[in-house]
Amino acid sequence: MTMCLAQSNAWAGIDVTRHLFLFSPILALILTMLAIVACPIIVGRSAKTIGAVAVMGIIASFILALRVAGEVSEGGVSGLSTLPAAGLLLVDNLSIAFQIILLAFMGGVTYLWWMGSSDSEENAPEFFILLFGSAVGMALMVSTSNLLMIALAIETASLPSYAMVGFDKRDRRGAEAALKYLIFGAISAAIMLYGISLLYGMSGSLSVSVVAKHCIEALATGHDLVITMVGLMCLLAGIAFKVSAFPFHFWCPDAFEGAKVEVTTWLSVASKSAALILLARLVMVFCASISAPEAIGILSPLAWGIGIMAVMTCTLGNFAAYKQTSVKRLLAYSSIAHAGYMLMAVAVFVHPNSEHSQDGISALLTYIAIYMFMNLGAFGVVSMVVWDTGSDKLSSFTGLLRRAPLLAIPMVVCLMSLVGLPPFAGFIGKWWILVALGQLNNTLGWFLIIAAVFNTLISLYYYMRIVVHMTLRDDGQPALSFPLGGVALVNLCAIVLLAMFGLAQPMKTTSEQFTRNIFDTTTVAKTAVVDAATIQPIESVQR
Amino acid sequence: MNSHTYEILLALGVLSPFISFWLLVFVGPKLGKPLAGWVGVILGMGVPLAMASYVLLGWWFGEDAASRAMLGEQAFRYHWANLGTVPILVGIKLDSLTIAMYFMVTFIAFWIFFFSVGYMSGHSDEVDGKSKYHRFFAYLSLFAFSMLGLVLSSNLLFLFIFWELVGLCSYLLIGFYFHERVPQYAQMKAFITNRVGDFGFIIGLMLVYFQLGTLDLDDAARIFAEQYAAGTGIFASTFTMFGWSLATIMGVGLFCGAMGKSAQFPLHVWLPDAMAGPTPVSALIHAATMVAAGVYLVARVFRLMTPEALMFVAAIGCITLTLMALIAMVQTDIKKCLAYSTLSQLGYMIFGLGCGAWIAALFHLITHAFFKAMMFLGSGQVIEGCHHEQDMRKMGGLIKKMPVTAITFLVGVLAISGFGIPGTNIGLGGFFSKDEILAVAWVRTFDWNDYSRHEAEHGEHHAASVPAIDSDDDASDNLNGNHKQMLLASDPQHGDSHAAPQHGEAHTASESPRGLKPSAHGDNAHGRAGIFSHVPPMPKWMFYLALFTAYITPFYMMRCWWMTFMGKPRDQHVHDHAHESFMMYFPLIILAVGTCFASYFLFRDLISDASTAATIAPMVLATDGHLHTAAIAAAHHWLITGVGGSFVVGFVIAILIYGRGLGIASAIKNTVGIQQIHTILDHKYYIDELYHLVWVKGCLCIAHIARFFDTWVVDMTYNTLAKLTERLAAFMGLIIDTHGVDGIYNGIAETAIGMGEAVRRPQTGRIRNYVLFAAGGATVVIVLMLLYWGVGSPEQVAMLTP
Amino acid sequence: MWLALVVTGGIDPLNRIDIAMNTLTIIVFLPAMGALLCLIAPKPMIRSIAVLTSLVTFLFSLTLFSIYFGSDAGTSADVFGSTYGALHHVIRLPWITTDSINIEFFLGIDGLGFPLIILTTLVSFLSCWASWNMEKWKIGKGIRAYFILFLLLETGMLGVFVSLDFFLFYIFWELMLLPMYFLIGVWGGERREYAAIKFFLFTLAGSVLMLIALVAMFFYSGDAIAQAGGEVASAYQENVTLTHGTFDLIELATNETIQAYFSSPVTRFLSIKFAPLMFAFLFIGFAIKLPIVPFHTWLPDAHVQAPTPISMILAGVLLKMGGYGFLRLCYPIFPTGAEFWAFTLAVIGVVSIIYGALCAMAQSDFKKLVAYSSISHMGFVLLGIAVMTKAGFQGAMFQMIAHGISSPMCFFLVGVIYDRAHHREINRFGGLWMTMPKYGTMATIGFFASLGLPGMCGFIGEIWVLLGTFDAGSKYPWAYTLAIIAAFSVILTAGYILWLIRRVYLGKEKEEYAGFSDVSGREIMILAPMALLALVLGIFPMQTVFDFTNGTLDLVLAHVTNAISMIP
Amino acid sequence: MEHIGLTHYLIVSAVLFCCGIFTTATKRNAIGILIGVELMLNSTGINLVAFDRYMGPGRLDGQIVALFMIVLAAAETALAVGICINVYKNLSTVDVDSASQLRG
Repeated sequence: MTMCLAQSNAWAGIDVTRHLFLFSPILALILTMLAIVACPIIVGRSAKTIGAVAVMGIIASFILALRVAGEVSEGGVSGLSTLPAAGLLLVDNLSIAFQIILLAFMGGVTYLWWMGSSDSEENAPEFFILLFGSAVGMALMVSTSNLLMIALAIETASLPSYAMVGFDKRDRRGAEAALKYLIFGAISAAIMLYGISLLYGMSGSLSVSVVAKHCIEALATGHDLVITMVGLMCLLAGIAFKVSAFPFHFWCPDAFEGAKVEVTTWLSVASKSAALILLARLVMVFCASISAPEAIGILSPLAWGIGIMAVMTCTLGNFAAYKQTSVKRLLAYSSIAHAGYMLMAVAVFVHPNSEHSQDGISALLTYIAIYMFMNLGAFGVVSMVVWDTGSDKLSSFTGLLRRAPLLAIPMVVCLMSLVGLPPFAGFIGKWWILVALGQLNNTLGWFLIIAAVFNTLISLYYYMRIVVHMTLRDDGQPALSFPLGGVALVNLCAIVLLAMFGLAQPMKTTSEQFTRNIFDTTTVAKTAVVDAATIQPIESVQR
Repeated sequence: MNSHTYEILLALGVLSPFISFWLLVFVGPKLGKPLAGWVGVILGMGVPLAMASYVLLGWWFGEDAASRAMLGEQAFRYHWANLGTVPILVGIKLDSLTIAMYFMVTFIAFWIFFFSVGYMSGHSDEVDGKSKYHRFFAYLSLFAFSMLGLVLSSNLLFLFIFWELVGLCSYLLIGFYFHERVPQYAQMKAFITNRVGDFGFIIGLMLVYFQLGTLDLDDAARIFAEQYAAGTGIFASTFTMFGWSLATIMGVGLFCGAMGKSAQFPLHVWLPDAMAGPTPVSALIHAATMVAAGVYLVARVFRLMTPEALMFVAAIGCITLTLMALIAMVQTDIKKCLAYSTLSQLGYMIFGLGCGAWIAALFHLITHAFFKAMMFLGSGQVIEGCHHEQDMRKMGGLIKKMPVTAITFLVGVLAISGFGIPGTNIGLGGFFSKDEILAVAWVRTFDWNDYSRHEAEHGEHHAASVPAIDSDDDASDNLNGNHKQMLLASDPQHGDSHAAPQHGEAHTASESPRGLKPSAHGDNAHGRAGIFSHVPPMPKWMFYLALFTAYITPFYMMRCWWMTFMGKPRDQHVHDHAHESFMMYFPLIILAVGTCFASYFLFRDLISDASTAATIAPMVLATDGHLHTAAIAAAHHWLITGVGGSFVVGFVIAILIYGRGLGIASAIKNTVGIQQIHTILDHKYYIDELYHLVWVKGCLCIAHIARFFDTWVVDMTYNTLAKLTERLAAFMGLIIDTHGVDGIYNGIAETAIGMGEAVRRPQTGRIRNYVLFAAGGATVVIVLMLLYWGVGSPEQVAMLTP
Repeated sequence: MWLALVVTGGIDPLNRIDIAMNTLTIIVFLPAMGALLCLIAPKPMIRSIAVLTSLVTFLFSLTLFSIYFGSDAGTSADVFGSTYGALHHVIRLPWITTDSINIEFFLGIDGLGFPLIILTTLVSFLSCWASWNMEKWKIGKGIRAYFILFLLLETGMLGVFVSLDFFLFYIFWELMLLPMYFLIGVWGGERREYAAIKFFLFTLAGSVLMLIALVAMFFYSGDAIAQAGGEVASAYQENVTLTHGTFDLIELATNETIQAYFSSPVTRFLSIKFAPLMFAFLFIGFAIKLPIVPFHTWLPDAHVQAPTPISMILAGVLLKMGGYGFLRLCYPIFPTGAEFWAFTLAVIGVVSIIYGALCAMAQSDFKKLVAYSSISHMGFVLLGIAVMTKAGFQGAMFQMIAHGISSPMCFFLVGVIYDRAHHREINRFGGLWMTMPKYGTMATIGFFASLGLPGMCGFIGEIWVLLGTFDAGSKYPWAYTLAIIAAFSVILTAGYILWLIRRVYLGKEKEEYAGFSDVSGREIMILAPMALLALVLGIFPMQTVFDFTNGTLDLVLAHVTNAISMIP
Repeated sequence: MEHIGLTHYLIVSAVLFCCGIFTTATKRNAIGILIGVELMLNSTGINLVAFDRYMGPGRLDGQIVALFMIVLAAAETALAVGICINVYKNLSTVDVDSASQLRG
């Protein structure tokens, strides 16, 4: 590796301290992780203490992320550094933006954990180590364009997740969930790595931009088409597993149902959105690697592939959610559906030189930000119901409006927002995706739009089932007792969802700021040509 | 007086019943009995009557023909609304017909109100001790308002609006005793049957609006005439239905409305049932005024009628007058008997209009209004006196107990039977009006060809030819009293037809505010000359039926009177109870006088004055006495005597049969052959049963089918759709996700490793199936992509190489 | 104004507050403010606050008459302008603005919106007042929530009628869904759950189609402008140039460039002709609300299950949104689509008229009967619009207003007796007129108004539509037949209404109802205005409705027919 | 007797990979499945090294990545074994088919 770095004098003339600063949020997370490791030895393993440390770490990292964001948006390190062997990591607006969202969400989850299990939990340090570990993995996922780093980051994010799902050692379901998640994850990781190996072999480089170049060449000329595409598909499979896109979604409901609510919350948003951003970045590199905007059509099969995958995913997720009786599992399926919606935004293939090149990615970012609040709120209510009644069955939500109005009302808001109904933020999220698709103004775009709106209609029914149980029915269950902090959290989410709708404009502006000039397309073009020239087809090599 | 004075007075006359309506609605209960009644009488009808009398005098004696026509032209119009682009002008149709009708309505109504004050005090308290006395007068006032409005309307749309309002009042009043079952159904029947008529009316309205582009009566007529002359517009269309041209359909459609209100043959069923209402209501609405509205409508739209349409009108009228008269022969309920006679008489009027006897028909309308109202009140008096007994078989010999009623009733009977001395002009209403209708019908039937040829020759200036005819009439026979009357009658016509040209010019000169071109007589005359050539003579059966009925009418009327008043009392209890009271028979006397008065003087002249302006159309037959003159000139004596003497025959037969109680009658009834006929007549030809079966049952049946369809098909479809979605969801969620996966991939595994143990436990949630499915899915995706992918197009390659 | 500011984007609100203080903004958001007030008010005061709010809203909405009678008005040209798009009380604030999208907070009224706003505020006030006795209902709890939702609903409804930016329109359109869902679902009858979800699903099904149309129309208008060189002068605003797509409903309708592009047969959406397809999308969205056979089945359920005041709102206002949508969106923006679908729509309209009447005739549930009669009456609206004649448009508009008066009245009449008898079985009633004379009189007025008796509001709309339809015969030969079939409904209507009256109000007084108290003062006060209007509208249609609507309607029609005549 | 070339390595690794997939798909024992995963990872390793050797002489990226793979595999296995033990505690078996409580 060092050699490779030396080769492309990536370090030459680069201020290392500045780079350390740019990566400081991730570093902060890692340090906190170490601190938590150290805590039991120094101050003891009481949940509260650990929690406090974790929260401090998160806050610190959050502040750093904001600082960095300020730098980057001034064009600190801008653009995907697409040099062939440009280091393994990169920082740009997108990655920072995602890190900010991630950290905020992490704070929410920690808070939820604090409310719920901080009293009963005796393995707090382990839990947080895993949490932070996966967080680091996700943060890395979005800040690289290097195949090796992608593989590492995904694994870093996955392995702790497996453990988190099965965290409660006495829980049979948790163990089963963990097992399934693990096996599924391990296999798809292996598939992805195999794909990476093929891509590396074909393109002779680990840099995504070079790989993209090669793929396009292969597409255009038909050289090593099959093997390249197999490699590419395997890579996509690995990412699709994290996104839990059809047909790699099977782990999702089981794992989510088996895991603790906090964990479910965490996975439902963080891991998926990280993978989505990663995928979006790959797509952008592919688009950027095409010299002429007109030639974007050559990637349309890829776009269609992702698009169809998206439609399948959200349709299946919505339909599968119909009959569920466990709200947790229902929301798991709903998260699959939403992954589908977000995939639609990824399916927007636009050449960076053409107008509205950032619509798709900014829509995705906006959606993730909103989705975070929606799911935090919904799962927050679910967890509070679970804590009190010990069951996440639909029946335990019956008459919630009477039993706990302060939970029922924000739940309704979150669910309606998940449906995508004005005047809630969920609609705005969907809206920007629709706009991005409309900008395409091609068959794929309209096809996806129609699919999206009809899925909205389909999804209404099962969200409504919860609402009906909460508001229209009442079987006289006793009133709910819940921590006030938790109520504050979910109501905050509800209010934020309402406000975000009104503040659609600033949100859009911000997300566009964060997705501006993440390409350095000129370098792409230049280097791409070079690579294309140097690559030899296999046949010519082997004698 | 200028026209506005008249209009304001007439309008006031319309408004005051409206005021009294709201007054009675709100403070009625407090006024109580009989004060509420008196409010109704004074405010509801007294004021209008005063206005009417004043206007009548001023109009008839204060103005000459020309200025009357001028006033009519200048009548005020109010811009009510725009129908699309067509402005709808509301106003008062100011001509002699309006004023005659207006006066007739107010006069009769006033006395009926008066009668009701006494009558209703005994008939309004049945319902749970809650008095509906004030409600009755409120309804009557509302009716007065609508009826007068109808008479005044100058616009078809408004005519229709008031038309519906009188329908509403009739609905409310028929159902006045709505706590009983019969009135409930009777009122529904009345309203819905009328609605059926209105359905046709609306179609007529559509055609008028669409083809003539206006709903104002005069404009419509003018445009119609112009279009006829030019062969444009409605006459240009080649559309036909049952061999009718569009213009004919328009006429027939409008006439359908009249069929509903005036209860003509297919839609007559409601009127007899309407007798379930209080007797004054029967007298006012279902004998004198509202049912006559149909005739009035036909008279008003007469100018929009083509010969074919008029032929249809005549046919309907003819059928009605015959069938109903036959039914009337066997009725035993006194009010039903009167009701059927009303139907028959209405048939006469419609028939008259149909064969072009415009004046005669309207004249008959007015005379009939008087005597029929009187007879109904008489019957009310009888019923009241006889303790709510309506069956004539239980009456008899009442003349001793209630002489005034009997006498006045007899006057009515004579009037309706056309009592008079042939050859003189001594007689009662029917004697003139009915006979005149028959005379015109006769001409239309037998002398038509000569007449129309003669018309065609003297196209324009038939006025000039009139004296000639007169003279040779004088020469031919001056014994003919009827003929002299006709001459008298036709005098104003001569005046008109001479005056007409000037007044036409006068108006072409003067700019009318609405820019309506006043109808000049020239083109109409020309149109008329043209049209006579294709106006066919009437089929003979119509005339013969009408004539035949002229003999039946006196029979059943005399039968009715005799059974009621003469002979021996058949029910002692009833007879003992019988009495009459001043409050009630005073109006009878008035109306009896009115009957004699209305027989010849004034009204016919008024109408014939109206006729000149009112009937300018392709079909101007009876507009001028000229035709009557010709009719009489050509008429054979047997017609005069035959029609004139018909009542004698009828009376004689009636007295012969019923002179000695019901014995003979029942004997005849039971003779074979007659019996069956009697049964048929007694069941009114089973038309009610038929309608109930076809329309009521049929409609409800369809309705229930529709409901069934809605619940079990339309709704079910959606529910099934929902179910399907759920099933699909279950499928995707459970089957594909788990079972399906198992199914498919266990199969693959089996074939792969040849061991079927995977199939043995088709459990769900098995990780291996997940893996297989994922892998399989990935493979499928890859393969598909590769198949789809292929090599990029050359130009794309070109773009890629910098 | 807080909500208003949020909606206006919350960007530098302070210097916008004066702009935001526009009559329409106030009218629209007054109920929302009232809802906020209800949120914090002590329980006993809530009712009064809600009723007062709706009353104030109503009174304030009356100030809009100044358009017609104020000094700035005068001739109809001043009021309606010479082309479609003369607006009053306009407020335009940028809401969501990016380089490619400009969504505005754009309110304004013309002859289409004005009467419906007045109707909405009036009916809302009356039905809010009708909810006064809600503790006595079967489900009398949750007063606070009830009135908050009610007022939010009113805001939503008003917003639909005033918003001229399609996006905003859509937002308000959806805004009504949730409150209505809860109002039916929580305070409804036995099968309220089913009814509520059905209402929700149907309406949302319509609005997703509308959403597709929303996006498509925006981008296609953008394409139109791009094809025209990327710079097109606005059709009706001074010195405004469009550089990209627009949501401005007036602009979409009146801008020649956009219109030409929309209506050209080569413009395809997924290889289907653009205008007819979009027209169909929008149409279905609105037809479900109207409702039109076969999309009507949610209505009887919703009406039967909903509490009385909600039925009043539902029948009085929500149904009108469908008709308003036709007149505001479908016809002006896609005239060619209108031409394409004319026959289909007219047939559907006639079918609804007859079918609704027949179904009504067969009902034994009082409320269901009235609900089906609504379907029948709204069929006239569709028919009148579909034939595209002046009389037809005028009639349709009038029918909307008239039905907005008469059918809430009927529903309230049903509610009055339901409160006393606690059942709605028509056949179990009888003799109520004797028991409750005042009520009987009111009922007669109400039902005869909806029967379409001349001299009452129901008549004008129907006869106008019928004549208008017949008038269309010159364009469409099929119009004659349809007009005649539709005219047949006068008989059916009379049939079921009279039969209803006979079964419920006439007949002997039944002892089980003998004890019933006659309508109370409050009920009279609620019924009286509607009864009065039912008469006044029938007697002075021009002064009450036509004068306010016809100008705009004629302009719309002129615009539509003109565009149609362009079709080669 | 043909000279051994890149293709042969690729074929070997592909076969190995397929065996891995096959194992994972058919084995009921969790450990067995993990072994299958190991097979797949190893096939990846073979690929990387072979490519490095034949395609870009002088570059060591592939080999470095291969090392990473091995490390990853180790970590994964460690975690997997831990989870398997946990499962065994709860279910007293590592038969993946018996872990089917979560479904639907």
